[in-house]
Amino acid sequence: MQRIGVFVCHCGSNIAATVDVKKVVEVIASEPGVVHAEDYQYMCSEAGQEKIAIAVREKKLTGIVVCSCSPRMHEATFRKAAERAGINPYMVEIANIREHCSWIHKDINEATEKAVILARAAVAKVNLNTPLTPGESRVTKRALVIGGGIAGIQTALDIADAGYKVDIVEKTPSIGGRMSQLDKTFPTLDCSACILTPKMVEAAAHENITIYTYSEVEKVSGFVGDFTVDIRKKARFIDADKCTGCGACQEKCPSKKTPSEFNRGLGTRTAIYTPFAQAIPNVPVIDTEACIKFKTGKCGLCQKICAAGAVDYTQKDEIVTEKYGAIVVATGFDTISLDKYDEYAYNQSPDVITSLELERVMNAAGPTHGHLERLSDGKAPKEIVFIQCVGSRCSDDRGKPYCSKICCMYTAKHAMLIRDKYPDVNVTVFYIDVRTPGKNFDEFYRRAVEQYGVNYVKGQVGKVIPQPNGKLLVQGSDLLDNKQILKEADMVVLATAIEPNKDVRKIATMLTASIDTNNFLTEAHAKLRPVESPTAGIFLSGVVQGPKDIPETVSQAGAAAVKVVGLLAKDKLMTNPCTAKADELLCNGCSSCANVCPYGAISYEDTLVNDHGIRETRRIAIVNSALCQGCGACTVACPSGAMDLQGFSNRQILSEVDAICR
Amino acid sequence: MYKIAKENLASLFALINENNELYLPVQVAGQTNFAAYTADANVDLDTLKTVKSPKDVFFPQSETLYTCNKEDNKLKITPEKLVDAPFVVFGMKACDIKGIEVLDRVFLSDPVDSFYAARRAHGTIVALACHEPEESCFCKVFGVDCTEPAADVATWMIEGELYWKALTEKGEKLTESLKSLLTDADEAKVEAEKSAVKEIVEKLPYSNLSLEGWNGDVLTEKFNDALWNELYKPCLACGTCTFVCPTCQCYDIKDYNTGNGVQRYRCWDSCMYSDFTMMAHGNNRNSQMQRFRQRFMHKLVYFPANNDGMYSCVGCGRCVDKCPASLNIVKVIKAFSEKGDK
Amino acid sequence: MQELINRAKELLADGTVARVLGWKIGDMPYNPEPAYFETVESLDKFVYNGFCGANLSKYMIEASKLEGKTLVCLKPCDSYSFNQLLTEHRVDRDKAYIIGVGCKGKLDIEKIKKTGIKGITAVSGAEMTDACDTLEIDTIYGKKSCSYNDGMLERCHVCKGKEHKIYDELIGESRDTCDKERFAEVERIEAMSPEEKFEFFKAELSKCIRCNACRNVCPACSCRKCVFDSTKFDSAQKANVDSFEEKMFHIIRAFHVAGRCTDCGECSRVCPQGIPLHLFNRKFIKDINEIYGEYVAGAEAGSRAPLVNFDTEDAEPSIVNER
Amino acid sequence: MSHAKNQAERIREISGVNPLKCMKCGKCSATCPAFNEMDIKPHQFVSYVANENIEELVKSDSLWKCLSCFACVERCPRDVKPGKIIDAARQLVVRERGGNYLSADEIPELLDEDTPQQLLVSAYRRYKR
Amino acid sequence: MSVNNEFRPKIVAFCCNWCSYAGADLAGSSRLAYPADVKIIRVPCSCRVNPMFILRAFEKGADGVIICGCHPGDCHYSTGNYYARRRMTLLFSMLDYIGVEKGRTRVEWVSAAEGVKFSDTMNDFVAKIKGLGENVRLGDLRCKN
Repeated sequence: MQRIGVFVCHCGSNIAATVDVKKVVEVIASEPGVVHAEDYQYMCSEAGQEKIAIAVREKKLTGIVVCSCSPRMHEATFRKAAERAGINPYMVEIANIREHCSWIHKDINEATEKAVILARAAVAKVNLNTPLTPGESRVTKRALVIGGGIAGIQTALDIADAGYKVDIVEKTPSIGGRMSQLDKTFPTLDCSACILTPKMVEAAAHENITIYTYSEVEKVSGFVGDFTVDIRKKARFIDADKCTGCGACQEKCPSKKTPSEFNRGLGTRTAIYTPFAQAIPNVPVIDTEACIKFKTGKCGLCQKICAAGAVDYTQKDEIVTEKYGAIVVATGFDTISLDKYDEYAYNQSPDVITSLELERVMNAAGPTHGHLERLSDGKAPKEIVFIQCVGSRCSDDRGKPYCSKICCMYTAKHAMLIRDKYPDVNVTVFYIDVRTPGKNFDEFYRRAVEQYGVNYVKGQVGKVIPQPNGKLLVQGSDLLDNKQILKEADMVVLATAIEPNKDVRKIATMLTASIDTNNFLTEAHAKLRPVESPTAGIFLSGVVQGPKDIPETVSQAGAAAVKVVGLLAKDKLMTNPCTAKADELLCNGCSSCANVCPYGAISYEDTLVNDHGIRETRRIAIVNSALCQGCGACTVACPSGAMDLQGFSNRQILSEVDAICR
Repeated sequence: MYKIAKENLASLFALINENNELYLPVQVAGQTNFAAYTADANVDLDTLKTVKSPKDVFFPQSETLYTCNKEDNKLKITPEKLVDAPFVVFGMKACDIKGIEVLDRVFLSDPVDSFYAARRAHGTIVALACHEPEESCFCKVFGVDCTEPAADVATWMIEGELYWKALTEKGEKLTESLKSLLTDADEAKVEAEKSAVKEIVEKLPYSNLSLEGWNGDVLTEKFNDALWNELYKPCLACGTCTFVCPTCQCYDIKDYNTGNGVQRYRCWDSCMYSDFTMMAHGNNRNSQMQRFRQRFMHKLVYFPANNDGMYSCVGCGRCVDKCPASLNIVKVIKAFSEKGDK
Repeated sequence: MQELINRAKELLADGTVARVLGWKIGDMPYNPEPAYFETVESLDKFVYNGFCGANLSKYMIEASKLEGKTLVCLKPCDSYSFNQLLTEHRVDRDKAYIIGVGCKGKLDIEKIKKTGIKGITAVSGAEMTDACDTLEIDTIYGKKSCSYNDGMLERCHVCKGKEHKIYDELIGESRDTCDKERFAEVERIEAMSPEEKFEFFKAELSKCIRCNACRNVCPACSCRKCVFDSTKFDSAQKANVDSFEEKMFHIIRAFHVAGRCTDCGECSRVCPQGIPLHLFNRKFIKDINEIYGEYVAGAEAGSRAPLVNFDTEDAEPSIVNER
Repeated sequence: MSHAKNQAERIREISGVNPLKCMKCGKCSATCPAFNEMDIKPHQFVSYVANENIEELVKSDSLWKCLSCFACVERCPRDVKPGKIIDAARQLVVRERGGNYLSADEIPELLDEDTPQQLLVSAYRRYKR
Repeated sequence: MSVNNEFRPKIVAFCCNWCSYAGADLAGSSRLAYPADVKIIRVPCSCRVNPMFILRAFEKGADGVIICGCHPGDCHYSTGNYYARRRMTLLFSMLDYIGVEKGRTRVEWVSAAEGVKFSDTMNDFVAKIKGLGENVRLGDLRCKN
């Protein structure tokens, strides 16, 4: 049995005017476990807190009930007071007799009676309280960024600038991501490479940043502050320390027919390759599926030509194991597959391309060296049709239900650039809505219409029919004229919906981060914690959280970095002691609790238990208190009552119920 | 000897109920158990065996012992009142009455259980002889004569008439108060009924079960027998056998917080339960084999050892009918004798 | 049955399995008991007939802890329970060799006796080999008979089907026994007034003797220690007293198995007081199906039970008032 | 419930389509091979039902111009299925007039292996006027 | 509990710490009255509410039990109230099935900003429970005296 002290606050007249405070003290003093009861004008004042300290000393209190305002107001205050007085802060309970009583009731008898009941419930709870100590866990002062696009680079740079080590893991041979494939960026039309490349160089040169390209995260264990990650460094077959990046190997490589990933398959590359000229690191990789040496054992030209002797056909994948305090997911996006959209003839005509492919076509380093030409015959197009919302805003299973957000702006950009460079080319844009929220965005779109004469038609395209003469017959709606338009175009550009990178579900599973039905990672709170995953220590940067453009991505990348830095700045993490805990003798190991845990805090271990003399190995739930946030979902999912929540235990809540109902 | 026509039994019960609480077999939701008589109760004398034995009339499944309340700052303890009004149990069978004999050994020996003793003192038992014994019956094995129940009053239901014979002083007294409804009868029909039923009893499959080898002297031998390791396996550790049994007498004492105080009550417990006799140090029987063995060892070895050879099984066969895993005391006895034969 | 025994002997003899979990011939015509057989000879006492209603899947929890594989005979409906136990990591698939045994409906001896048949000494027609038409019953009071279907357990009249959801091999034919609407009884109760509902369940539950047979036989109630036995939750109960505890027990029990109960009907089969306990579980199944979409517990190992799942568009609890 | 509302509800019920899902992209009209023959265009079918302007809709020639090719149903990104709506509108008319227009004994000669069944059903209501 | 023969129900309200408890605080600081019959128990999340707690309240004499949590989609723990919603729906349906009057239990989503809604909800709930009268179908008789 506890030795409980009850302190009833007048709160000036806030409580005392409606609740007979003296009566509460008198009644509560005879409750089981109560050894001290008193009232005071302002319990939260210095003097009030001192009264608690004195009572703790003199009456040897082990538990405290303060009848006062809402615990949301002063629970922390009284816990600290208790701690100063020498008892565990979690031995304090608050009976809310102000917001939930004196302020809403007028009849003094009624309010007093209710105050007594609320106090009794608090006393009943404290009787079952146990001292709790916040756990401590150490923080590894190193962050991992998964994905080396603009989101990952920016997050890494911001973390590194704050003085913390950060590693970037990038799947492809170079960092740079989607942004490196873009030609110009809206709304300022500056060259993408010109603004991205310096950031790539900065990241590569930063003393706090380690870049693992051509690498993938293979395994993640641990929890916030203390993750252990296995990174697979795929064999490049090039010794990066020796390679000078001269490019001679790529010039001589006889296998030249592999479609270039960087150019979206519109051009080809060699078997030994760097994806693009400004790649970082400027170290090629050998594609073993295309390499003649690997396929037939003959060739070996690159090794012969390499002056630095960097080519090593025996190189093996390598696993690097590293510890991290925080992990940022910045895995970005890809365009959706258009296989289900036969009506746009994407698979039938090379002149129907996606907007991302157009970026490559427009780019000086691209397959056409920046000349706008038809990919079928290399002729200059005279009539170009853009189709918006291809696969976005679809409620069927062909597309995505969300708006891809960036298409309206990049289509305006493309239209404008074409009209600027090739004034004789007619550009028609079929749109459903033009969505341009953003600074200088609508102005940008209006410029495309007003200044550059882009023809915007409200209506969707129903069908693109390749003609025998090589033209594309576009059949679309003009809803404002209520007409069906038939237009012969030379090129059709599809504003294809974007979706999270294919690998993200695998990564989310490794990280136990929650993911939505569209494969975007879920935020801890849609409004207030948009860059954090509900899983502690996991942060989101860029399109992995939802469609966004470059400026938004960069802002979010910075926000994620700040959250990471905030975490890494701590030497130790204090964990909420009100976490779930499984009684190993009652646990069935059935996994119900883990199924409802939003934080992936529950795992199972085969544990040797001694159940009243029976020794056996059982599958037992283990709660990681660093991850558990204390919601209690697991406690109800658990049929045997093995899982309980400290600070809000089953018995504590039942005792409150009993006290209220008696 | 008296008799009363079956259709007049309702009046008889009403008359008994005027001066006594009356318990008798009542059907509720398709099942017949002993319950207090009410005018609209669905009395069922045709079902041979009630699901639960009538022991709960004397030893209820749950009964309050005393209540603690807080008065001012003091604790006030109010013992539960003992039964002090006469009551009648109608329709107990010979085996059930034998069961009461077993319970008497436990509760009326020193220290006397005052709650039980009060009920025994105030209760009058009117027994009903068995008419159509069933295949699970084996009362004969324990020396019970189902045609001649040894109660305060014995009755027989023969061709729509209930024959009534007082056997004790209590029985005479009750009979006296019911005279207005009873008519005189001779015993010829009853004797015929008895011998007819006895013939049936001889034909019952369990009637010639041998108890050889089961007595108070075989404790160590039986206790250590490896056979238990096989027999218990299908056991689900439920309390069905215990709770339908007329002789199981174990109970647990628990407290119930009413909000205004505490009621200390006792309720039936089952040696099949994992928390049975759980103590601070743990449990002295922590495997189901041990718990299973306990039940049968108690009935066939420990109890006779302490009670002049009296078994604490009466052969009512309720466990045979009700065990969810089709286990029962007969299978245990047979398994041991088969093993002996080998 | 002989095919089953032969196969079991074979598997036992060649060491594939260390023991056989099946049914042993009883000492009455209708009371075979679940049993382990560890030797080929002991299998002479193996029986599989219409009275082998017991669902053996729960015994596999203990059997999974033993050395070697256990051959377990599962009827189609039992296989759902096994899957559910597998989902909950309570049994070890690698420790089980599952023979899916055919089923032609299982018999309820209580139901047969309720037709007035007393003093049974022999029953023919309950074997699995024949057409399951009529049970010829010898009693000490003469010869009686009862149609197979009239003697069948309630659960067989609403059988989930002849398909085994998990097995290593199949032996024996099954029969379609479903001839009643599964939720008809639940619907009948739902249509009652609150007073009638209350009286119905009061009468049924007043019979409860808290023997825990329903719980202990239930493959979904696989807790090592039930909350109602545990002091930790302050919820321990032993007796059926004063009109509340039996409700608490049965509601919570049904709630704990909601979404996990395969409707195997064992609870109702074993209740010594004949309480139709399946009506609780089936109500939850019906609600789940209607509100959250069809879900069959145990149809597939590893599926996520409805109560540890959600949809953001789920109905609000107020739907109960509208129904 | 007003007559118009009632009729709109009937169309929603028969077609199984929720016209409110339409985002007015016009892809149905863009895709329709009979567009030029129609007075009320496919994308308008949807808004006519949404606005409960059924009287106008059922008077429309479009009802009998629609080929039931279901290109609009296939391509609609919002699962609104204008073709189903027009089909439902036809049914509404047919039901009110109380009969089918194609008699059963005329079917065999019309049957062709490649004919979609849906077309036949639609034909019941369209031809032999 | 009855004074002057007026039926005063016992009502237990489980409120999640992040939304509804704060909503109740707001009702208090806005002086929005509701009957003193309502007593609030603070839980971290509506998903902490075990059906056992609700039955226990009825056992011990409560006449109504209400569970308040964050609006679906706004749960502090992302998903807690979704689980609570399913659990309570099924439990309430079961209570209805065994003959407990509809309306003795309720779930209401109340945000931290909805002081008015909190107070309105409680006023309405108390009125409904008063209409239903004393809970006789779910109590333990031992607690009735």
